[in-house]
Amino acid sequence: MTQKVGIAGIGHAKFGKRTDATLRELAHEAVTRALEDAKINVKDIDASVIGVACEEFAAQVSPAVLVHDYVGMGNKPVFRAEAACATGSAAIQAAWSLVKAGLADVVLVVGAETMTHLGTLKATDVIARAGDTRWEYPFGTTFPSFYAMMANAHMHQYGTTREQLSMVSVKNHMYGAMNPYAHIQKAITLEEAMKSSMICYPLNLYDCCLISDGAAAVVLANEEKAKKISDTPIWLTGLGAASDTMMISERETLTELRATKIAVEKAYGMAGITSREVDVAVVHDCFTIAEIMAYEDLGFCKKGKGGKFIEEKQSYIGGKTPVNTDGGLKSKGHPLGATGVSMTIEITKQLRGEAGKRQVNGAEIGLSHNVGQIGQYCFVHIYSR
Amino acid sequence: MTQKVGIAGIGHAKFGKRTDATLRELAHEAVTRALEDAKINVKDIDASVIGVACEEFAAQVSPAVLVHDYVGMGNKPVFRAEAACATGSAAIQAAWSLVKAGLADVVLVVGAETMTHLGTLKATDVIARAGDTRWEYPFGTTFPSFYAMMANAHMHQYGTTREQLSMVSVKNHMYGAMNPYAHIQKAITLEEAMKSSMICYPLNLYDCCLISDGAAAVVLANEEKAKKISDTPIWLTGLGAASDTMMISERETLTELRATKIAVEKAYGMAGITSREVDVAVVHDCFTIAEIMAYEDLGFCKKGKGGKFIEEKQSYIGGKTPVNTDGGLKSKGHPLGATGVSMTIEITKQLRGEAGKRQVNGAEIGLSHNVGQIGQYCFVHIYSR
Amino acid sequence: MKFGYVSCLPETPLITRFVEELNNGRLMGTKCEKCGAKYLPPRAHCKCGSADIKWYEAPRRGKILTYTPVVVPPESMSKYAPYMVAVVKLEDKTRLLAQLTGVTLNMLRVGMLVQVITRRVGADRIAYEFKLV
Amino acid sequence: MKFGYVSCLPETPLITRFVEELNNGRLMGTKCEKCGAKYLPPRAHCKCGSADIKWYEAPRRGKILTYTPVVVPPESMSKYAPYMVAVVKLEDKTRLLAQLTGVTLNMLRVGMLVQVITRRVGADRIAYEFKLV
Ligand SMILES: [Zn+2]
Ligand SMILES: [Zn+2]
Repeated sequence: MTQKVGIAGIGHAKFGKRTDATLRELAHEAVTRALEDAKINVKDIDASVIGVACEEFAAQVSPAVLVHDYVGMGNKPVFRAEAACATGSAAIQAAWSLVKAGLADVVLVVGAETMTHLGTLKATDVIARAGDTRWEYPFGTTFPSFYAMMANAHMHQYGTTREQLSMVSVKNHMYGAMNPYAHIQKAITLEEAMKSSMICYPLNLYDCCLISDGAAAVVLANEEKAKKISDTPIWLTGLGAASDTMMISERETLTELRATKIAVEKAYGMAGITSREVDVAVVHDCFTIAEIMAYEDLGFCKKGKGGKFIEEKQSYIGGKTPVNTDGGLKSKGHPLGATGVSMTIEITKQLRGEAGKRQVNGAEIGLSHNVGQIGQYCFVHIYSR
Repeated sequence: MTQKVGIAGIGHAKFGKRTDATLRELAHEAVTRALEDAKINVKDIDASVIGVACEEFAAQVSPAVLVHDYVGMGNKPVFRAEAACATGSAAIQAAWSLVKAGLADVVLVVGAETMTHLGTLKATDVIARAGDTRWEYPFGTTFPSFYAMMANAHMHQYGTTREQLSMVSVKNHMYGAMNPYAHIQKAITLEEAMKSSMICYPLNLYDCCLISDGAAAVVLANEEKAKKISDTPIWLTGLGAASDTMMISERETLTELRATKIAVEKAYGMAGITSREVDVAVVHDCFTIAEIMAYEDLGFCKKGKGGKFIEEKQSYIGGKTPVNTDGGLKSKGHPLGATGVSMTIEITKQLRGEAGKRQVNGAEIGLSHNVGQIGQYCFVHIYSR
Repeated sequence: MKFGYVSCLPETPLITRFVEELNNGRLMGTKCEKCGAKYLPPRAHCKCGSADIKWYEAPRRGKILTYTPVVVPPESMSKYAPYMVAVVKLEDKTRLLAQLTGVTLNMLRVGMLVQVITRRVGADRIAYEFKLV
Repeated sequence: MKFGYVSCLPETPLITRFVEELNNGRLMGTKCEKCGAKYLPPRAHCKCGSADIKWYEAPRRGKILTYTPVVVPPESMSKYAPYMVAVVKLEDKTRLLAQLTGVTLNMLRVGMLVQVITRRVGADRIAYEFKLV
């Protein structure tokens, strides 16, 4: 029972506007690749954890078995995880627990979401209802508006600039252009980013992640099985999770996500590392301000210095802590359930040394950070070779 | 890590048409009672698992934190479980895993659902969309229709009668009348049951569970903490889970739930018992035919003899295996997320010897059986003193 | 042309093709070229994992495995209720769920022979359904 | 009378009472008699677990903590867009989110003084909102 839990296979579906597939077919694309990567058959899996964030996006109430059944898991146990935008990471933690608790040796984790079919206004409405429907939604709040309010507070308190926000977008689009699974594979200039149309001041179009369809899958296994299946298992050595108030107005500060600070402290403690030892990180950049707050809350820089951190290119490969080398939610896309699983895939690739042009040389320790709602959920995972 | 996991506190909200409370307030009612029962403060809890089945019933996308935050869990980790009608039991298994995996010592499990506010036709529509929305829902299938088709197949194959179906209802209403938390606390006669209005032949009104609002909460803890908190901890010694095809037409047989057979075999194996040793059981009687199939699939009687089993009163207190001593979903109500947690509460009460007029004398081993959708989910738990 | 009496999923190439064939009087399933598994309704992939899928025309005759009349429908189906749904085993042993029309409850027995026909629903919808032979 | 511009939750005694008071010009929060915690908007129970709750009238003045204009609204709010939302810290340190009206973006700064007023929305809806003082 002191066995480690490792990642033995990864598979990523193409993110984008996927009019060719519904949820089950997208999931199949990711699962097929994960099984190929692990060189195992679906019969070798003991159970699945399916991360789908929203029944309305899935056009299916209780959507998990749709995926579990379609990919051929049959009568095996299935669990659904849901944690809004952090659904994928909640699924990873649930699967880790199943393995660690001894209920399964090998677990298939699938994150998937289909969002584009609803259109922007309707999708915005659905996501808005992840805010408190009694006291916030009735005023017309949207998720961009929550993060825009945090951005305004951060700019006011720390002098963070709109240019610094745009710099996050430029970086993530640069890396996204190198990621064949990304929704938008196109580098942008700072000027393009700055001049795009306003969504919620200070956030413009290029400060906001995309509405995408997508899926991602990983195979988690206990130490014995992970070593048997994979030549390069990657170990999940630290897990942290935390929550926060449902209403933004109850937060004592609007310039940090307290859930991130608590979750990462737990994850570092469990893995026995500090922020300095992180070689590569994927963080929750649903909006550019979220990535800047993540730099600070994860300890990559001091509170209030996040704007400076990107301005000095400390989050580029070659900087202090490379962040979102896969393009992030910003350019890769953010199909809610798939995002956390996709994060795990990027870190696994980096630690395996398989990230190609985006490779952080010699990366040994990685971190993923996934936020649900506006910090009502935060999951942080530490990975090592 | 070889520690057992035990139930250290239980709290049940009144099930019914609860126009006085929304989801968060219903959950609070159950949690307050669970903390009082455990004689602990919310501060003593490490994490929560919230079972809410459906965002449309909750009128809230990503509904778990609404509950977690409202009951005062603050920044602690929160996980949502969802498995349709088996959501509550999925939450129990998730919490069990968290404890067993060492991620938490004491976990609060809350199951809650508000359904009555949508009205019968709309609620029927929402639940119908838990069937395959590509290939079944477009024909107008409903959950009563799925179980009615299984009932017709069972009657054809084994000679099960409408009278036997009604006998299940009579038993469950008799026990429900003794349960102060039940939605309908009223005994009925066999004649009343047989003559109620037809919903889906052969199922009439009294063959179908109610649409209810409700919540239930339990405190799960590792062995050390459970013994510290409770004088009468009840141990969860066996867990089983299984799945089945999304579409009813893909099932090889329509007279059993294969997921039940697989899940219970695992649970018996893990607990080291056989069906004969079960002193008291709560089973998923969303429709009377479901309870009859459960008798058979759980091994309480031979396949096809479920009708005889109730006719001979073998599932009454004093019979071979007393079933649904709390009134079952039939008379207690079936607020989806709350149901599985409520099942755990009834077995805990029975094994503690606190079930009052409904007490099975000297009950030492209990079983709960919770089905999601039409057997796409099945969770079986074995409990002992 | 959309599938079924009501629907909430977006169209995809699979369903578009299926509906087109149905509109031309053909009930099409898919068969896995790798393991031979047959699926009706069709799937884009096999449960064995293979994407090597071929369309085939399904038999139109079968036997009733079970049935039930829906009296209380989903809200979206209010205007069609009451109606009968059934699961049928076709001659090649695939099984299909659909509405069963032109019948009353007391006419029906498990094992009765039915055929699968194309059903137009209003101007822009199509489905398959069962009729007693 | 319903709460807010749009709503999807059923009414309960708590919200009915709150709306009634708001309609009479009073902004009411709740206070826990056990631990003293104040909640605005109101709650039926305290986070400390207590149900021993008393209503109190909240102060109507506060300072802007943050704000943003919503240009792309949820579908249900289309007819109201664009609009400004803000979080305000009231004089007793409780914090409230609402729309902020009668302003343009370039007028606004964090720290500006506002007052909370009652806002009728059509014939059957009511909300609170902020106005610059
Ligand atoms: Zn095949
Ligand atoms: Zn208090």
